[in-house]
Amino acid sequence: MSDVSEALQEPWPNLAVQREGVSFGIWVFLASEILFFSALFITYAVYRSFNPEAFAAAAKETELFYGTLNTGLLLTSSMTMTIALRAATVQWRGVTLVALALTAALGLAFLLCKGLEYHDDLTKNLFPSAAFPLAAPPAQLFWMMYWIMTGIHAIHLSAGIAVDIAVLLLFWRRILPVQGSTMEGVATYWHFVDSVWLVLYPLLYLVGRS
Amino acid sequence: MTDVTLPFAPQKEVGTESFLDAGHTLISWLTTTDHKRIAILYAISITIFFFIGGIAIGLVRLELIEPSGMFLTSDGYNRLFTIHGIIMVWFFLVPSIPATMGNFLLPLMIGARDVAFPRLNLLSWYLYVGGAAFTIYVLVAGGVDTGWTFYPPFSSDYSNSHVIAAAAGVFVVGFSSIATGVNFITTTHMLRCPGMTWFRLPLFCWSMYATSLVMVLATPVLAMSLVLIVAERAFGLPVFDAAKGGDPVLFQHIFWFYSHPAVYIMILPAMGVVSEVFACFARRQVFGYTFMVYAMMAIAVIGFMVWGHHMFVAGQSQLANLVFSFLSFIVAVPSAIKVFNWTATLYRGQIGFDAPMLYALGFLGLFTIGGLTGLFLASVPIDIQVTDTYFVVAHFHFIMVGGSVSAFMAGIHYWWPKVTGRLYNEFWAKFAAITMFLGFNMTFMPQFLMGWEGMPRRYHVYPPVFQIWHVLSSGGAAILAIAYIMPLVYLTLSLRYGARAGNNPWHATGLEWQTTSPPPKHNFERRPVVIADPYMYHEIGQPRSSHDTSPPLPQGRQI
Amino acid sequence: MSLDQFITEASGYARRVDETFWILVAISCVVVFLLTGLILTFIIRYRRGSDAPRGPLPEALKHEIEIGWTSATFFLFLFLFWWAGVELMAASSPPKDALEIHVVAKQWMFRFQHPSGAREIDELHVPLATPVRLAMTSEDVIHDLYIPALRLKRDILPDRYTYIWFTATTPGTYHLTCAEFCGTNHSRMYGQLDIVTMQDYARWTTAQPEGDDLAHQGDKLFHTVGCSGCHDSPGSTVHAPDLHNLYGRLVQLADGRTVTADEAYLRDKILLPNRDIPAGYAPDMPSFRGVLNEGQIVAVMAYLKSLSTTSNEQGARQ
Amino acid sequence: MRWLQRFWTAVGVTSLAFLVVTGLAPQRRAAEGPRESTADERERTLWRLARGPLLIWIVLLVVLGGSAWSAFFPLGALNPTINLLLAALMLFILATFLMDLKSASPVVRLVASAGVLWVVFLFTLTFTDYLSRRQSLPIEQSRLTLPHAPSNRAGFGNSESTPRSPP
Repeated sequence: MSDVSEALQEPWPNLAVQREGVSFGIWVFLASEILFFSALFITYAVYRSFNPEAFAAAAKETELFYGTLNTGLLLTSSMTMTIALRAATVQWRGVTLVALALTAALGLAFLLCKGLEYHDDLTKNLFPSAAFPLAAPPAQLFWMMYWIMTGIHAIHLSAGIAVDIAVLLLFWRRILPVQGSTMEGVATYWHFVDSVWLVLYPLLYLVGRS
Repeated sequence: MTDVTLPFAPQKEVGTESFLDAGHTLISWLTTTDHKRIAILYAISITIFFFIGGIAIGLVRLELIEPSGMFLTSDGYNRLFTIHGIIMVWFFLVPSIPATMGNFLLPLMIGARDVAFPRLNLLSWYLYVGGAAFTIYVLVAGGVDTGWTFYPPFSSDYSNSHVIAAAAGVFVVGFSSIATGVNFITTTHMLRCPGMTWFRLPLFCWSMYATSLVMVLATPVLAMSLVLIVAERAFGLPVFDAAKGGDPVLFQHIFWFYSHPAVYIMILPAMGVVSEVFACFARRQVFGYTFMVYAMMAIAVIGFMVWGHHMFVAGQSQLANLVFSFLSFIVAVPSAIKVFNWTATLYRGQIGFDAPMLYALGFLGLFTIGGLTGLFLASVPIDIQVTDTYFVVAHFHFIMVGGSVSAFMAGIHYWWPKVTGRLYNEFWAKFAAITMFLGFNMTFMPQFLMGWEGMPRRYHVYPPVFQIWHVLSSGGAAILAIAYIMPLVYLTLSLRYGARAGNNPWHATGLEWQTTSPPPKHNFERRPVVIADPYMYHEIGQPRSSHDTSPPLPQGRQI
Repeated sequence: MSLDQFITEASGYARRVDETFWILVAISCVVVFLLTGLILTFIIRYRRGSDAPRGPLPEALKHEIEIGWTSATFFLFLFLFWWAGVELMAASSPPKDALEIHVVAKQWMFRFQHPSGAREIDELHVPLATPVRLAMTSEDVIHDLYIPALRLKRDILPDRYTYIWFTATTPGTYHLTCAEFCGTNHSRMYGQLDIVTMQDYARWTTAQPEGDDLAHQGDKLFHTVGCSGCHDSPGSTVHAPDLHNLYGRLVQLADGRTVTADEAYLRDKILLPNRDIPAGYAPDMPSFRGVLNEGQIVAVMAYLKSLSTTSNEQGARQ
Repeated sequence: MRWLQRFWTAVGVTSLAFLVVTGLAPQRRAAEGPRESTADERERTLWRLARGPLLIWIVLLVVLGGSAWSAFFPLGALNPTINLLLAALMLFILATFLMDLKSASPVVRLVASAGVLWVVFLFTLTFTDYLSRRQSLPIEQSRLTLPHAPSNRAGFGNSESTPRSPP
């Protein structure tokens, strides 16, 4: 099949090994990414363990509505991404393209919500500065973590959306065959970005609600 | 030498095109995905940076001849040693052996056509160049003065040098090392040729695997620590601001979680290289192969749990000091085993003293001293006295320069004929090896002494009682500089005037020697199959004459 | 300046550190000589073309050798760890009656404040044979107080206290210096340690121009910056706690916890007054961060301590 | 921040170039995906493909709802514990069923768990330090974390013999 020969890339002996290799490589990269975020989590954990009350008070100021909505959006996008992957494995081009487009749209919707949320936060002066409204200094630590964590997550998500759209275009213009290990890599990365948010959500939005 | 016929070794066929001939334009080099060409791109880049870093420290050593300085301001001095540290750590040592020899040899040694992700490999070089561009910018714009460790709050709030650009450079080059790591791990897992089982991997491949593990799992943490510094400096976020309840010591935890394993990124490949060289020039199987493998993996894993020994005086708790001290002693065990194994490899060998072997013997001696002084730093009371002094400086230079750079040189000389197809001038190579060893000892031995006596590091002006040691050290540095320039000259000359090397000038067993020199674009003309353990140098049995250099049993052949 | 200012063992601790050091040096030398000897023997005896006998080693032997030297190194290292660890534990906590000197580091100087109120810059007088405890903090970046003759070194952090303590045994003048890179003039941040007899120390203390001891300075500050307006005027409309006898006492907090009003607590209350409010009080005290510098905080705390009858400091003041 | 503008300009230009290049690329005809002919069969295939992800999605949303809901009950230290456990559960479901770790080779699973194991190294050893610190703590917290420790601080304020008045 011509698609298969196109899909086989240089050093790989055959398509099966290539598929396994790409998925393996992506996971090695994700292990690296896990450690990347873990440096943030350790910072958060240390600061929170020393300032539990200040963190609880500060976290009350986050927008739970946007946070939960965004979590839902990302979970939905993970679902559509998986459908795209499943469709790609049976080489159903149409479904793959639609599901990829949906995924990208959900990702963009997340970013839009995030933008609105950032806007609200900034109106409330919640970016640590002289005008910061909360009295306890460690509250600023929480908000420092909030901005860095969500910011870095947003950068990762943007990269995910960019890759998603790029693959969508490549598939659509038939530059890449729909069957192929590319899709698996994209999907795994997307789910990872989603997973990071699933950890951020309780750390940033669910603290101090009771 | 070149006319020895080897069993199974392919003769150079007419029309076999080496990777060097696959394209001669600059574009063909800049867009290549051939791991061998990328290795050469890396080799050229790190050589440039090695000499930039060398010039920086040359000026520092010159300045230190006089206790009150000669020609630099304190700011100038601080910027020079910082740039020396940043360049030597991230732009030379970390990529040195993995990105050059690892890139070139790993696929050859395991019988693959290329690394798993060739385009990612090229990207990693471009990331290196991107990071390098930032660093060059820092150099031109006026430097950075935080020390290579970027400790806040100095780096985040107080320094008025180019911290952000320097951090960006290191951040970007970090991703270059992650890309290399991902590539090597995947390559080793997925692309071993038939017959190449895990325990037939040459030790160099194992060292690359262990190194990649460290690169992949440690480097991202460094990247994040730099992001946090930049967040504090550029956006005024109170990340490590003690007044807001933040903790500057936390940065040190995160930073050393990378930067101690980074030492193993630098030394593990060196261990791999000298294992190959010792086996080849002692004509013996590496003593205790499996122990060597386990030792390397143990170093890579336990190496992650010892970072706190950099923080014994930083305000860490007493319990943490004890735990990290204990783990640091533990991680020294596998290193010691490796030294014993190399020594035992020499026993009953047929030892030849070619240049690579001289460099490797230099490595063995210097690494032993570096490792032993590591024990001093692992024991808390002594560390309290000598940390942040020249003792530490001498210790890590013994490991990184005496160890890694010696091994780097050994590797360059060992595989030079394979990469270029040429032989270099043996006399000058040996002369440089001996000069390097002597110059190195003269530079760094005095630093142990003055460090113990209480000479702090990163000092521009210093108490005159230490002048004698500084003068000795600077003299040694001058010798060392000459010793480093020599290979640059004779190796470059060999490209044009060197004798043809033949495919296997050392009669080595590895798969990389069973192809042509320089290798063809896809490494092997025919599919390689591995038929034996590595290092079967002893299989030939007793030498038949006093000058016998019988070819050993090659590890594999092409079918 | 002579080398003696660095390498003299000026305390019992320094002597013990040196012992450990020299034992390690001895072990290292033995290892280095053994290995060098072996390597030299091997490379000469088994040089290519020599007629020494060769042949494979028995497999079983190989294994035993590996296990042998692995466990030997392991136990040697374990021993070294234990040896050094014991040293560390022995030195970990200072006697309770240690003379307490405050150290404030800033770019690029050390300021020392004695209990008597005497201050000095880049020079530290300490009495012989008396436990001395240095409580250190920084006003800007991380510094590090390094006294080679005492084999002591400790980072000095901003907004944190770190401590070292020692009992000097050899009088003399020694070097002290900053060991953590702290900016442009890092290498010019040094001074001297004068270990003098108790009599000389006392004489030196009285000769200092600052007449007031720390507690007196604190007393003045207490009134000038306005603490007394709330805390020391019974008629005040503000409901503020009485600070007499506070120091060292257990304080009931509004959220139910109980804490000891130690130095850290007092400092906390001065700088971050609205954390951990004592039961029955409103969080309405202003922060004095930026109003009082490190030295002044130390003085105010000394004053607050002097208000406590559980210590006999009051007697000493009169 | 000029370089930031340049950076975004470069990103924009690259994306545009990408769009143009892919948009102008010649449409190649290739065999179309699943070869089921009738609309009915296609529908069934679609259902077979989407059924799994949809189910997982519903489960995940339910867990998410539970997590948010539980946060409003005053359970003290139990709140973060529940939230984090539920997050871990969601991660597990996501990784196993959507990221296909369920069917992945053992070595891929090993790599995934290595990432987590190394995080454990980082946390364990860092907290070994923080939970046993007696000095260099944030000053207002040092007494809270170690109420019973025979800390250095115990001797700190004992001023019994601190001021040594001249004889």
